[in-house]
Amino acid sequence: MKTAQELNRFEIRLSGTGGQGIITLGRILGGGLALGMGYHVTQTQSYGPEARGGASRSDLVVSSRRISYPKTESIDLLVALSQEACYAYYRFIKPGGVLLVDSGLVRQTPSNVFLGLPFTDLTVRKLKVPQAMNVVVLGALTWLLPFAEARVMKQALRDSLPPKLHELNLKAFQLGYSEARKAFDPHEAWTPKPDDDDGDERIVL
Amino acid sequence: MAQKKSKQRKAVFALGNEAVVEGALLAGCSFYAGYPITPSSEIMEVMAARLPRSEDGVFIQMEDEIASMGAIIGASLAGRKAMTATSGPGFSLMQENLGFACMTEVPLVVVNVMRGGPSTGLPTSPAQGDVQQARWGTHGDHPVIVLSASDVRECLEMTITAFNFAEKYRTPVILLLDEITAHTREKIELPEPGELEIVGRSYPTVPPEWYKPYEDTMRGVSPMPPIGSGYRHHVTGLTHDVLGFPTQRPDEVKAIMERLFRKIDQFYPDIMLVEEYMTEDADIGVVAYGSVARSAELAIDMAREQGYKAGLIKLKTLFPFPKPFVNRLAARCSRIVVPEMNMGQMSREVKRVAARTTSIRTVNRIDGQIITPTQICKAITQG
Amino acid sequence: MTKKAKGQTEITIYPDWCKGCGICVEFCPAKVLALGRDGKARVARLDECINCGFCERHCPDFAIVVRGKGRKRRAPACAENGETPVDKE
Amino acid sequence: MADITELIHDYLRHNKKFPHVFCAGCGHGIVLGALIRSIHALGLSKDEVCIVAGIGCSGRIAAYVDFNTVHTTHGRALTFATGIKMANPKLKVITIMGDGDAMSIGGNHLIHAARRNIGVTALVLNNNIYGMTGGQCSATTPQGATTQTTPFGQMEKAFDIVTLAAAAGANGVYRGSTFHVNMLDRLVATAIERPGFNLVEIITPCHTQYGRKNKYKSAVDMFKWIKKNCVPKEKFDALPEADRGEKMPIGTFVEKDHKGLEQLYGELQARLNRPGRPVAEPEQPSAQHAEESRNIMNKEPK
Repeated sequence: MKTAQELNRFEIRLSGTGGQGIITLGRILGGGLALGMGYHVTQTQSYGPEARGGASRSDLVVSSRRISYPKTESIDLLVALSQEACYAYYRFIKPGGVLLVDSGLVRQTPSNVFLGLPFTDLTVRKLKVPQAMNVVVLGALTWLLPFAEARVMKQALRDSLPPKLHELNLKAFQLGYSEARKAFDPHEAWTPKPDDDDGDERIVL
Repeated sequence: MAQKKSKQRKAVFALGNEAVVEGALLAGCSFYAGYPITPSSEIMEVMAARLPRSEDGVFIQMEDEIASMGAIIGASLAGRKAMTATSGPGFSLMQENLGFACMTEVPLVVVNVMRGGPSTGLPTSPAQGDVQQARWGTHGDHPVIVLSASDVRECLEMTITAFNFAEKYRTPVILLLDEITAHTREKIELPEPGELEIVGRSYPTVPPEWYKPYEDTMRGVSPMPPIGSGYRHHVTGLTHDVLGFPTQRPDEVKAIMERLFRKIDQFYPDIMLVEEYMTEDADIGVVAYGSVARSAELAIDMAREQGYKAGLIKLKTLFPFPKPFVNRLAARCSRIVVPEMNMGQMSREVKRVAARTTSIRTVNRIDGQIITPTQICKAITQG
Repeated sequence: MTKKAKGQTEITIYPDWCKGCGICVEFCPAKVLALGRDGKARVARLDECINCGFCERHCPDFAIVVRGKGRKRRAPACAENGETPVDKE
Repeated sequence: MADITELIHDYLRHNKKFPHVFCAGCGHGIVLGALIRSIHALGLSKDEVCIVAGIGCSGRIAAYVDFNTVHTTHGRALTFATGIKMANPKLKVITIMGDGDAMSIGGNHLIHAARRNIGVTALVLNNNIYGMTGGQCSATTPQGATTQTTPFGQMEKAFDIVTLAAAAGANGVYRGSTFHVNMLDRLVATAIERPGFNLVEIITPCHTQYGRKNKYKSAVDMFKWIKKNCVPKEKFDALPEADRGEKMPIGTFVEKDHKGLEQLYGELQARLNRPGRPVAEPEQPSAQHAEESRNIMNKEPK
């Protein structure tokens, strides 16, 4: 069981393609952290033409204190679910920040230091419902983020989806959570690496 | 999650636009007419889902923004607390009827979620370009109350304030948001009904035959009966006498116009709302509003870390311009920085009251991007 | 149309309200009315009036009142006063 | 037969100056009379009637009559009326508009009021001209007519108000004239009484601005023109095409029995608020849907 920890502007960017459910993912993750974990959270997102077909994104700032500036400045965690999004936002990751990609869709990462799971493939293969991919990511993020609790996130999921979708989405959440548990070590992930190019690849699956 | 226990206040993770709806409903709004336009549309969408579910709430989508304003004025005349929400181009279309509401003293709330302009401009990007339009948009000369909100909690609070001012002063009130504030999600706790001060409409206290719809009172605001309640008076956008009938007599015109100003003027201390951050010992001031005020707050922290004594006045009331607060800040500061997402609409007001006291530096941006804390910090710290 | 009895009416014209448009004079089927020297309508041949109601209905200024002979001005008959509205037809 | 004028006097505002502002022989006064008689015949109380007028000569009618009266902005009367009716469906809301009001600047509001079938009665006083602003051509000025802004004759075609309102879906569409007052009384009363959106086009003369420039020197000339050319619809329909000329039909054109919007809305509300009905989580679904659809669909922001 994780315990709430002191955060000072932890910035997350969720990015990908329109239709992947990025905005919903942001809302559920933010809602869980704000209402369930008691953090201050601001969630902003890209709107309009930018959000169509091309890159879609949702930004979260998580903090133990009141958040003044609601947008992200230097990203602690970038989740890139498309190649374009990975290219577009990689440069905003702060030193020591983490990149998490859909390793099925993001073939080229700008750095060797990243975490990856083939979220889309997993979802299609195991759940047969590609739309649930964002919740698989949510499960993985819940494992990865030291301050997110699975119990709380599942509740957030239930609270923001109609009852008839609960079963499927909780399954998706569990899939992401357990796959991430097999693949990632959160402690290691959040320990700053001295050198990006030490050849220590941590590509998983 | 959302605490469902009766004792605890319900918390939601809401968009600024959704918080506006919560505030409006808490304030007693029971009528919404609108026309969809980005980035204000969520207000309308949530209203469409909420109002029909309440006992007497009315939602109607009109054919354009002109019609939306007409409909809410009509509804307000019929006794409802009414509002509409729009963005730049729609706000322009509302101006004529907004003037009608000023002249006929119809309480209502217009929310304008500002986006990049002119014209279709940047429909999905933030801007603060409608500040002076809110002040001077309609024809003729009249006072206005323009409020603004910088975060989601304020969206809720200022919407309630807007309704309260509208009823108290029998006037339309404009709430200016920007795309960032409207589209930011944050946790807000919903106050319980009864927890807040809600101003209702004042009704006549005399029989219909003795009622004068535009009679001067101590407060300058006359009571307002709903249509259909037995007080059959005439409402017209023409200058009118105390009975509401058109008049061109200079003495009668002067009286009504002066009263329109006086009913706002004499309550400045009640209407001018600001929040101060670290101003007690500040020698560099920042005046900001809307989402930019949040950047400014972080910029103050950054500047303080570097040893600069900076302080912020966040304007929650834009008009009437909170002159006394800015004056006080100007008197103690060697410089006032005014960051805004336009080419200097509010800084005009700051200059008007403080240019002789101190130097004023503007930070402007019209590329559809928020002004970052770093930008503002630079303006604070650099010679 | 049944033949109407003539001369059963009294006609009042309010000169302050009459603007002298001449509609009543032109279209009165019995030629009861005429325009006076002041340009206002006046009753020229009261006995010819058949009480058809044309002038009253067509006076844009509500300046002509036609009453049955000897009838007083009746009390207001608006529904708000609790009276049954008068059936006009 | 008596009581026609005295009845009208009972409904006028006694603290308002008479005679009214209209020109001698203007049909607007006759319309006001017809309106009062219709309301009286329906047994409505003054308090339950709300008159909403636009801008122009016709807009001034509102001030004289002792109902709830609102004199709005140019062309927008129907929007105010929509708000009033939705806010208080018990009111009988009647709009008075001129042809400039209803057909030009407010044309969009007219077709949408008809489409949404809001329970408002619209009286369109058609005098073929902008009277108050000095006699400029309007959307109903006949082709060939001379006005201040068509000194060489109007080239554009005139709107047919009745056909337009019918096409837009009005529940009731009528045309009357200020000469055929008995029929006008009947049409206006019907239009007020029936549910949904009902429109009466009223042919009314403006000799000052229109007639003067188009061979009708006086009010009387104009009324003669109306008398000759407004023929009951049945008669008009029986006329051979060649004999129709300037003539226009008056009477009833459309009568449908659809429920008014305010009625449908009331029923929806009653359904949603029926006791025992589970209260749905209100705020979430719509906002969520909105966000998603914004992302997935190619929704062009305005």
